[in-house]
Amino acid sequence: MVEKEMIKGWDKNEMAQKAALDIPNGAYVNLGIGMPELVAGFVPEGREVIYHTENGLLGMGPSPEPGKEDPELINAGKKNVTAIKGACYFHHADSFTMIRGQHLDICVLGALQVSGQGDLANWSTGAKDAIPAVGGAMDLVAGVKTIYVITKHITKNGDPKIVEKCTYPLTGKKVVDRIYTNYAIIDVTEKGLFVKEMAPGVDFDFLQKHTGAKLNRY
Amino acid sequence: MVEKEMIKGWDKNEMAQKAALDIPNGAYVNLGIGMPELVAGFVPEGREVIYHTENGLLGMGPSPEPGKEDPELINAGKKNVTAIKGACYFHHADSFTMIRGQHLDICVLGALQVSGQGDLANWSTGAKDAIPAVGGAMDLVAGVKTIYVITKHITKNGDPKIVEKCTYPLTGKKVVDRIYTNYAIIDVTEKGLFVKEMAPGVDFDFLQKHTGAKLNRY
Amino acid sequence: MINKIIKTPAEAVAEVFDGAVIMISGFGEAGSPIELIHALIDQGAKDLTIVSNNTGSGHVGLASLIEHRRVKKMICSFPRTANSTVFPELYTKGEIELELVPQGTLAERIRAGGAGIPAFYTPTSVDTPLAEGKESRIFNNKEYVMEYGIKADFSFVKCQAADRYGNLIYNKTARNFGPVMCTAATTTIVQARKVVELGEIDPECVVTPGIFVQKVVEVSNPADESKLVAENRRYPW
Amino acid sequence: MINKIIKTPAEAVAEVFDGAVIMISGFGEAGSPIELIHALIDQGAKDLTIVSNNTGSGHVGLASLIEHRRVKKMICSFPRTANSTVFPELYTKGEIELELVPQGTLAERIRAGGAGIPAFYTPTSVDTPLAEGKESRIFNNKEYVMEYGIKADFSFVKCQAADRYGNLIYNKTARNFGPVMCTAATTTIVQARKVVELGEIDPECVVTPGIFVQKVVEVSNPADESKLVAENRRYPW
Repeated sequence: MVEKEMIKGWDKNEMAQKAALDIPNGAYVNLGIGMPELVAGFVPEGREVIYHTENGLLGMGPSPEPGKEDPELINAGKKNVTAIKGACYFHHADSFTMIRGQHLDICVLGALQVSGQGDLANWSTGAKDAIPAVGGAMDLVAGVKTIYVITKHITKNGDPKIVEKCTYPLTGKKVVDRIYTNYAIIDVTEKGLFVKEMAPGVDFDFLQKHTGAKLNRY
Repeated sequence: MVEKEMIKGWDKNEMAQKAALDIPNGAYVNLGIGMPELVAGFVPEGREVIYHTENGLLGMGPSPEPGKEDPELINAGKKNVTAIKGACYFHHADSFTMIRGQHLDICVLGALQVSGQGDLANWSTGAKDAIPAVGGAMDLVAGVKTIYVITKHITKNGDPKIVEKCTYPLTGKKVVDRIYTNYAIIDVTEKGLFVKEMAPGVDFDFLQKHTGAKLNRY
Repeated sequence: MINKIIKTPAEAVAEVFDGAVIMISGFGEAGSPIELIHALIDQGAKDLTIVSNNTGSGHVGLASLIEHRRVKKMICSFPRTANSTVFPELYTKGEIELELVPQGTLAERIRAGGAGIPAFYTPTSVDTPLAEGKESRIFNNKEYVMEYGIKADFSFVKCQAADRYGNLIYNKTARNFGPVMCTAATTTIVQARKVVELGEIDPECVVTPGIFVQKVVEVSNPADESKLVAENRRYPW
Repeated sequence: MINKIIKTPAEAVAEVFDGAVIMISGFGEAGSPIELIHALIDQGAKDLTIVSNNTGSGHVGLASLIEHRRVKKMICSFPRTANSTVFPELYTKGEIELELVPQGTLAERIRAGGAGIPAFYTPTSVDTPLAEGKESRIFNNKEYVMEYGIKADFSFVKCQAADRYGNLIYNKTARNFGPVMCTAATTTIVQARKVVELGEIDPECVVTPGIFVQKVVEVSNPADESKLVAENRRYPW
């Protein structure tokens, strides 16, 4: 199977593009730190999507031009951003009213593990010497209407990130709706995981072999 | 005693003035509808007091000149008011954060009855055919640091309004700090009611006779 | 493109259904979306539960909606005011329900509903008849009452200016319950004195972010309720 | 006359006492009142409990306060960031306590503290290790965790402009925790880029009403924390 292990599937940009295609016009979207941030670059022309960052901005725009950074205009990852026309600023309690109150449509997050039931672990490996840090992850999965996960299908060690049961501490239980990996797009439903699309070169058996939970075909 | 019953004591303006003298510079104050509103007119020169109205204004000013009324600039009694320089507007949840969160220093309210322990009844006579209406009264007594009551000492029927135990439904229990009536200024303390000052022509025995709870001398 | 602007009040309220819970902004007439309420009277939805601080004045706006027997229940803090006769009459006859809520508790319950908070504790109303039958609990030697968040199917809100994203600013004390009500409804319908271009509202001064608003209709000259009441007008005209 | 303007950061923080609970605004460096924190380091108060979203970067600001061993406990949502080494080292050695709180729960607990709400229920953290040992309860078939309001002895907040009443406006995403922290402390101390005359701030645009602020000090050119960190500066200089 060594040669099969070498399958790369989609690259990061392709994964982000797949997720972006599923964001409809008019959606209010929160993108997690890291790979999820790429999604904003691939939303099809003609769709107007409004990005929320939990540190108090609705209508986040792209990175500023060099030299135009404002240290008081940043995103949740503490990177410099811009604000679009029609944006607004607000404080943290109002920002999490948007999140907890189920006003945001979609949140795209990274993952350490996702279970077959949609449980998500993405904030801690539970290692004893680690400094625990949670940020807004638990609020987002508890409050946003639809949770997309974007992640490599397997870890650097070749272990599946989609598992029967998360071994890392949970961020939330039964919260993930869809998973975008380099191998496939997988829906989390009441009846289990369903494969929506596979990357070029990936077949169902290969995908199941590298997935820790049972997969179903639509 | 008929002649004694005719004692008028202080008039409304004198009562309001007595209360106004007890409002220090820099206080944040909410004035109830009716007689309490008069208090603002008697705060001594040189003291800067900021008036809060629970419908969303801090820095309420006096009534507007005729013809300058704005139906969207009103107080809690739905009367036209003005806003001072340095005023600000906010929504109802923020307004009651100020109240419930114990940020206001003084509230001056009217009363139907006050008990010897400082219980206040001022929103309902409990009559079966009455339309109950509470407004912000219960929030104010539960949240504002100091509650002053300004009221006639006796009802039109000659009954005391300061009573051993309120017979009308309570607005709050043990909430009143001081009572300004036409006959006297009375402090409500842990040890009972203490007479701070009496109006001209009123003596202690007369006052006690017209008060339903035991009075004490300082 | 995102465009929340609707042409007429009638279109804006078209989807209101029988039995809906509707929050209506305003403190007295200040901030009351009278044109939306009149459009709702024309539209005909009934068995409504209305969450609003008062019950309206005279025979226009909320008072007229109640007079048309469309309201099953009022949730409010102060159901009688100088010129309110419609609600008191129906209430006395036992023909409309009332849930009386202290004003600050009403505001906080609406905010909680909008913020995904199902319940909270408050010192307001402890030891009073309005706490009867409610759970209470001691924190730090002080008693508090548990109150529930409120959500609505619709909020009807009046504001000063809005853009096509639904960002809102208000006018003076007409702000009152509008911002919290916008957060607590499935569908928030706003009447704005003025619809402005994106960017015309300073992003630092937006009071209601557009995410809380679904529909905006421009009503550039809203009726002055107190004048209508003084003239003893009745809706429909 | 009301005048909340204080001349220097040192005077503004003079009354902080050992064992105080202090809320410090900021999300990373945006909104962090670095000059107030440095004045507190000079002032010397210790055994502090700090409520802040992060734990500071490099060896300036909050990180320096921690490095000076003034902080007994941190209540925060994200105690490590790109350039934070001070907190992680002390935490690993067991020399500082940490109460980890989800970011939205942290914001809401502070708001509740300021609003007189002793406790509330939230869906955040249910079924996770952060809900362990906490009361939970079912409302409408969904589980929620009970969380307590937080109050502080002091809040240190950075803003854009302030007037002598203590009315505040903020700058962009530096607003973050400032407005809720102002409401939740006995004494709120603010550093403002600019002190302005009464009336210069539009009453419709005030973000923090002056009632929530006790002291204001003008710091017209606040330090740029990320530059100090890049230059590996340490406070005191």
